[in-house]
Amino acid sequence: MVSEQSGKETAFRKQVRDWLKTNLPKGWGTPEYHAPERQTEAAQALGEKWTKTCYDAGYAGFGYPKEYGGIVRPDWEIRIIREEFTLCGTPPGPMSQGLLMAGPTILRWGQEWQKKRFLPKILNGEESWCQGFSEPDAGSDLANVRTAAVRDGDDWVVNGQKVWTSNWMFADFGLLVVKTDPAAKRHRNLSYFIFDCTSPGFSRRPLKQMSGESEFGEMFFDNVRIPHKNLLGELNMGWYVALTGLAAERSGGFAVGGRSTARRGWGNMESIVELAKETKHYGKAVWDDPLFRQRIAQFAIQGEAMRANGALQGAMARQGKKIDPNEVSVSKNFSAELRQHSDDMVMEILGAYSQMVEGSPLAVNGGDWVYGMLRWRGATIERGTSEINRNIIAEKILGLPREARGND
Amino acid sequence: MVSEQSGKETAFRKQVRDWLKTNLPKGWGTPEYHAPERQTEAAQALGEKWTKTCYDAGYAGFGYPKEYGGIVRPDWEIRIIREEFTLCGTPPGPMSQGLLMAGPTILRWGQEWQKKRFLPKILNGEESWCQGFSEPDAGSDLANVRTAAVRDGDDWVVNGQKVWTSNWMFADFGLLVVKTDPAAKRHRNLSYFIFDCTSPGFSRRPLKQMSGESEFGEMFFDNVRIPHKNLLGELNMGWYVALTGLAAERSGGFAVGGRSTARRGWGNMESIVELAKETKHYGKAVWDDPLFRQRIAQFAIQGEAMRANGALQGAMARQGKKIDPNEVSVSKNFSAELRQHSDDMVMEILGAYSQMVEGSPLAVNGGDWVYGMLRWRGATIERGTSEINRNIIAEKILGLPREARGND
Amino acid sequence: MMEYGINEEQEMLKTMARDFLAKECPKTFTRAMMNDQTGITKDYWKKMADVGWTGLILPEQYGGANMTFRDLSILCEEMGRMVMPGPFVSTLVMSALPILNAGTEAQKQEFLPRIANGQMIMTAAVTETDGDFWPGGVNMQAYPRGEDYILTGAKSFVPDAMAADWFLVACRTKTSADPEEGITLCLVNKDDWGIYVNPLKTMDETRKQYQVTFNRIAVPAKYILGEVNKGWRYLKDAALRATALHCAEMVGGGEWVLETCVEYAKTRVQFGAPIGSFQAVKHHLANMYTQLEYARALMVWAAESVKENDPQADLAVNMAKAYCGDTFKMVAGLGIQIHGGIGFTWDHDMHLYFKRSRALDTVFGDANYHRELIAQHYD
Amino acid sequence: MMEYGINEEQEMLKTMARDFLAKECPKTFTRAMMNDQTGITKDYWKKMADVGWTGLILPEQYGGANMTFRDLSILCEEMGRMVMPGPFVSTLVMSALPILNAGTEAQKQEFLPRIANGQMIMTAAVTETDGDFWPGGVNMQAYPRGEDYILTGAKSFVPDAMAADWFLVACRTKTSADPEEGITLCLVNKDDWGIYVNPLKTMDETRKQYQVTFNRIAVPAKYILGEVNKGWRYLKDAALRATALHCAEMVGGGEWVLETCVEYAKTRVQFGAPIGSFQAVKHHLANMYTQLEYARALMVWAAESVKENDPQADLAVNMAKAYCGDTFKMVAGLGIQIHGGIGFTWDHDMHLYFKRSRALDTVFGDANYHRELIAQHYD
Repeated sequence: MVSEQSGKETAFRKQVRDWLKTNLPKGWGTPEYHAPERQTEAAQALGEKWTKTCYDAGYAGFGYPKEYGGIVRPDWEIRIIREEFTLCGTPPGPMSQGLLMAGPTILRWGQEWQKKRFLPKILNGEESWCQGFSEPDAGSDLANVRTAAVRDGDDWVVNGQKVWTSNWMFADFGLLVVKTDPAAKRHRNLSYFIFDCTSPGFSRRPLKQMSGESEFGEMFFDNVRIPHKNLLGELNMGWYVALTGLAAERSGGFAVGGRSTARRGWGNMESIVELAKETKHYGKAVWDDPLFRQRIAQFAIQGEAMRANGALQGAMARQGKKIDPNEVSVSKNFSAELRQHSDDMVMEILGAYSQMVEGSPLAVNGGDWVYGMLRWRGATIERGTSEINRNIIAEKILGLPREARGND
Repeated sequence: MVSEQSGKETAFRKQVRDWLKTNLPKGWGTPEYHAPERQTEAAQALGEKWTKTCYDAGYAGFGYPKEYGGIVRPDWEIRIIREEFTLCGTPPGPMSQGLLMAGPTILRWGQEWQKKRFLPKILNGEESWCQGFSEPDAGSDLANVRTAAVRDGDDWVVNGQKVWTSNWMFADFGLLVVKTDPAAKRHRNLSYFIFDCTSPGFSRRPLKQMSGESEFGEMFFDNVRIPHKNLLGELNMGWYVALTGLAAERSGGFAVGGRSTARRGWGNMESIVELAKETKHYGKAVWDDPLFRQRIAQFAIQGEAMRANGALQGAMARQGKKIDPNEVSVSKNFSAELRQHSDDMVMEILGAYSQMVEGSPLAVNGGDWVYGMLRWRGATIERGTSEINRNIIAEKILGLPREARGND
Repeated sequence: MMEYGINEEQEMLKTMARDFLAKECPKTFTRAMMNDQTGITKDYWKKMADVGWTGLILPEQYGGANMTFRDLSILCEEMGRMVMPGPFVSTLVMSALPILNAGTEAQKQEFLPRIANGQMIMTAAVTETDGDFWPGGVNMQAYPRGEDYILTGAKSFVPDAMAADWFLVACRTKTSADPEEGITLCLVNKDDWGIYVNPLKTMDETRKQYQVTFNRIAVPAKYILGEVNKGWRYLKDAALRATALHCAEMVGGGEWVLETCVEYAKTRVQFGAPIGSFQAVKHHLANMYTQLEYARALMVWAAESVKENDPQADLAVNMAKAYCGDTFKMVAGLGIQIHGGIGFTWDHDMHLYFKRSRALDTVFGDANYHRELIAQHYD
Repeated sequence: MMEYGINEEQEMLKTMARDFLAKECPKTFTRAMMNDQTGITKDYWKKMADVGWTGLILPEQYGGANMTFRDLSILCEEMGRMVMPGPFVSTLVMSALPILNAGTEAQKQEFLPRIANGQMIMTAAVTETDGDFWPGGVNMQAYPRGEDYILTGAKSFVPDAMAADWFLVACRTKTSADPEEGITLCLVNKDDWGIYVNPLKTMDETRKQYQVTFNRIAVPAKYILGEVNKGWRYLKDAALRATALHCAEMVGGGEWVLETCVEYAKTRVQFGAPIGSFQAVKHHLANMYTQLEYARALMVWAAESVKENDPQADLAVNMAKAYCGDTFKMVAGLGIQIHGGIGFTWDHDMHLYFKRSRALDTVFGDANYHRELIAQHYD
């Protein structure tokens, strides 16, 4: 798979590898190192530190112009950096919507001052972001947004509630979709703002999920003032701005692959095989049961299919072919459903142990398998339900006619 | 399962059993007897003869009043007759739409003369029926019917084409849905007639299916005259009449069960197990592979689920509870999808032999497994597609709102 | 004779059960029990006893209501509908039935009336660290000492152990080629010195599990249940019945999910229309309805077969457990999907059913296990 | 270096192939071949040779075009798109490659140029009555007699035997514990006295199969291919490549089905709207698109791995075959479902793809077989 490379490439690869050896958290990648999987402060701190370390070394911040803090390198270097990072399974970044949503959106729609002010600190991990899109009545359909902003001098005064906010607890800034013209039609009545999480009148609280964790939160706006200059894109055209972020978010799927996670866990084929070898049912190892061999093999196939598809799209992009931006709906659905299927399979492997959660002395892998299964029931809902994504694939990629709808 | 029964019941059961022993075709039920599975003249003749034999002996014709040829017996006798017939796997009837569609529709909507004239010969198998509903542009949606009838004195003059006609080759009479009021709205523009297949201007031809057989045919109406008295139900209200027949047809699902087919074949759990035991892949018997054991067991479960559900609904009906007529959509979908899944499984068991069809010296079971797989790809299309049936279940049984549609 | 329908008395039982549970077992109660280490209150148990449920299928001479197993399954369907917490099946089926079938008259007199009148809660401690309910998994030894047996060891995944007053413990008293041979049942008082009950935090918090450690517990001869070394068949028979009841709970739970989803789909508006008008949601619901219908039919067949001691009862229960387990998991999963974000929150009740579906699927063998047993019928 | 994309030359090859096949291999031709016992015409074969396809991956010194395996897979994708009939893979991959890899220079000179220029059609006769392509299935014996070997026995499921001029026959020349050991490859002229070719009527009539009987056929030493007893590895290697090409055919076939369905869904009106506006149809099509996309990625990976002789090539082909097989079957099945009645008729082309999906799934092991091989990678 690895073929003759120029000496230059080989040397650079070694340089990256050496840097990783020196800079990765001590013990990282060994079974002894228990990386924080849930949204704890420790995980956040680790992510922020790692992002900054990489950025300072010139191993992050790609894809942005230099004047906004971007790091510019030849494509072949970036490719090698990414390959090496993937190979050794580096820590995840902080739980910020900064790189995932805010960065792409500000780069595409932002005013010059916004790009200068916000992008560098997104790239180096210094400032953390969240977004406020969903509301109790606006899940899949942004048209139902009720949170409203009224102009008052140089400010907009915002009132309303947002739900399903990722990184609600650590965010310094947020992206916000609000209704700015109650009289206008769908897609012409929303605006898109940047807001400061320290603004008076802004409050947040956890939203407890079925997993027992509160990865998501709710945000409340009680006469929160947002300066007009914080508007992103044109007034009342926020629906179109939001699309950029949603597409970017959808594309930030799960990392699957043979060696991409640091410890035993979902995306790691080896750890599932190991579990199946270690687990016996009715006195027989699960791994010896052709039923599970087939299912685990199918998981391996689908994981490699994701990797291969990424490589294929990457190659096409390098050859200058345009990838349909709606392709993110394809990979989002595929990875979300794969995740749920493999979680279900792992639960069957665990048998009675699938009931043991964190805190039980019998919990396997600290309860992470079970926690993950519960957490990722949301995978087919968040960032666009599977059903919405199928509609997008059918309508936007395949060009099928839209269905007759009540409004629009 | 069989409990204390009255002596009367035991005696009657013996009487039915003895009669079956005497009257079943010679060799029936033994592996040597190769029943005609496809729509041949021999199969038709066997079916007609068997129907008449049963009817003459008082073992058929239930559910119709005596004056229309019905045979009236106490419920417990009918139950025992059906149980004994099922237990020994009797031959199928002729390929007529008579008992399946024409009988229920005429009984429900027919004029007195129609009931007297047609029902007795439907019940004794003497006259064979077909139906003309579908057209090239009217598959799932009867509103697209283009075959039209124009009134001319005491007759209606019919022109047009019907497709997907079962029993097109043997029918003496047919049921016909035609447009009688081009100006009227949906559901108010169709009428329902009985027509004579010997009428001048009527012609038919086979419609070859992917299986290579022509179980279905096309019918052409070239100024065919149908007397007005052959109208079934009210003029222009044929859509509602058609519903009776469609529901009756949908309910005529597949017979599944442990012992309900006479020879090796689909619904017969034993024959699938036998096939799996006889077939080796890479030197190992398929039946020893847990993967296939699981799938065959799942087939057994679903077959028993159908039987148990029939028993449950039967019990509820006996207790005077009303069964939603739309339940036929549930059992139709379930049996059609079960059929296709089990066919797919059998193809995997057959491996290379799944390519061997009738005429190949290597064909297994005379090629019937493979023929059946091809034939029943239509199971999820004919008599209402699975998608249409899911809509019916959701809207009619669960009461969900209809979707926004282009017309209606 | 096998009867698939529901007769008038059973209709009444069903209505009564639904009313009782609506009043006494609302989700507020269930959620309180989730946070309670014992998982049930004496008060609730007393109320169930007062309406005759705790002795429903026990003979009248032991204070029971002498009703049929099918009646019991109708009750369990309603309990499943409300994800009722507590040791109902542990007590009445896994403990009382072995005592009824294997016990001496003295044992029956001591235990059954107290179970029937709600004074005594019991559970069976069978499974060990492999997590599977099977004779090969019973390795905790009981050593004879004079007339007594001495138990030392641990049981895992024991349901309802904190609520129980007595345990029915399966111990190994002989090693033999056939693992069913050599298992002896002991009745043990939870308050005995040397018994430790440790809670195991479970995903489905409505179904408590514990690790129970036995440190040199003496069991006198009068608390040995049935013949020494021959205990497994009573447990096996009880487990068959308990499995059939879990099928009823799963069907009941699935019905709640479906009804709740249908209601939500009719009222939740997105894109200007109720989501139930979209085919994707419709077809999910139609699939849920369809599978539940067949699951119910198999469950009824299983319950009737067990009631009638039909020779095919094992097969019927295998089939029902595999199909009801798959169905409830599928239905509950779609229940969350159809509700979207709200169905994923802790405050919505959907996750209680989702977790229950996962818990019941593993109890007494999952669908794969039961399908393999079905295949063995055809070997 | 492994390259997932398509370069400019490959784009040209693809376009040329599509144009050629549209003109020379319309469905009328394919349907005529279905009714033909040979399954191909000399005329069509000559045309393919004229554009260089029959020797595409053979070295130039044997008259080949010396193109890569990835180029060949691009061609096969187009052939699959048109359900092209005929012995293309049988000749160029299953026969020419073993000759190239194991043959003497004399053998190469005798066979390869004639294959490349389209004068010779070949097929490999390997599988016997168990229907599986594996060394344990090769039991037809070849007995030494002086310098010759004498073949007697039969081969089943031999593809394209009527069209072939020569056979590459796998024979057992030694029994040993490892079934791969003891298989010898013989080159046999179909016209030899004592060879009987009987057609086996197949479901997919575009892919002909035959039973070939060998009655005391003498194979002179010069037609023994490679070392005696060591023949299997050449067949195994050829089969790996043929399997990768079948993946390309499956992806190509799936693409035709999807495009045809999308077109139909846009134009077929029922209930007053194009059926493609209904979510049920939309979601079927979205699922087809999604699975095909990943099938294509695996197929490209497999083809590149084979081209590069990557150590993981076996795994890549196992994965691609399992996934492409499942995908094409699913896609073709939905192709019929979406078309409704018309898709179920003989006259519509959909069933050609449906049947092809079934045929290719069984060739060189079905998805279950390949998944088991994948699992063995992790044993």
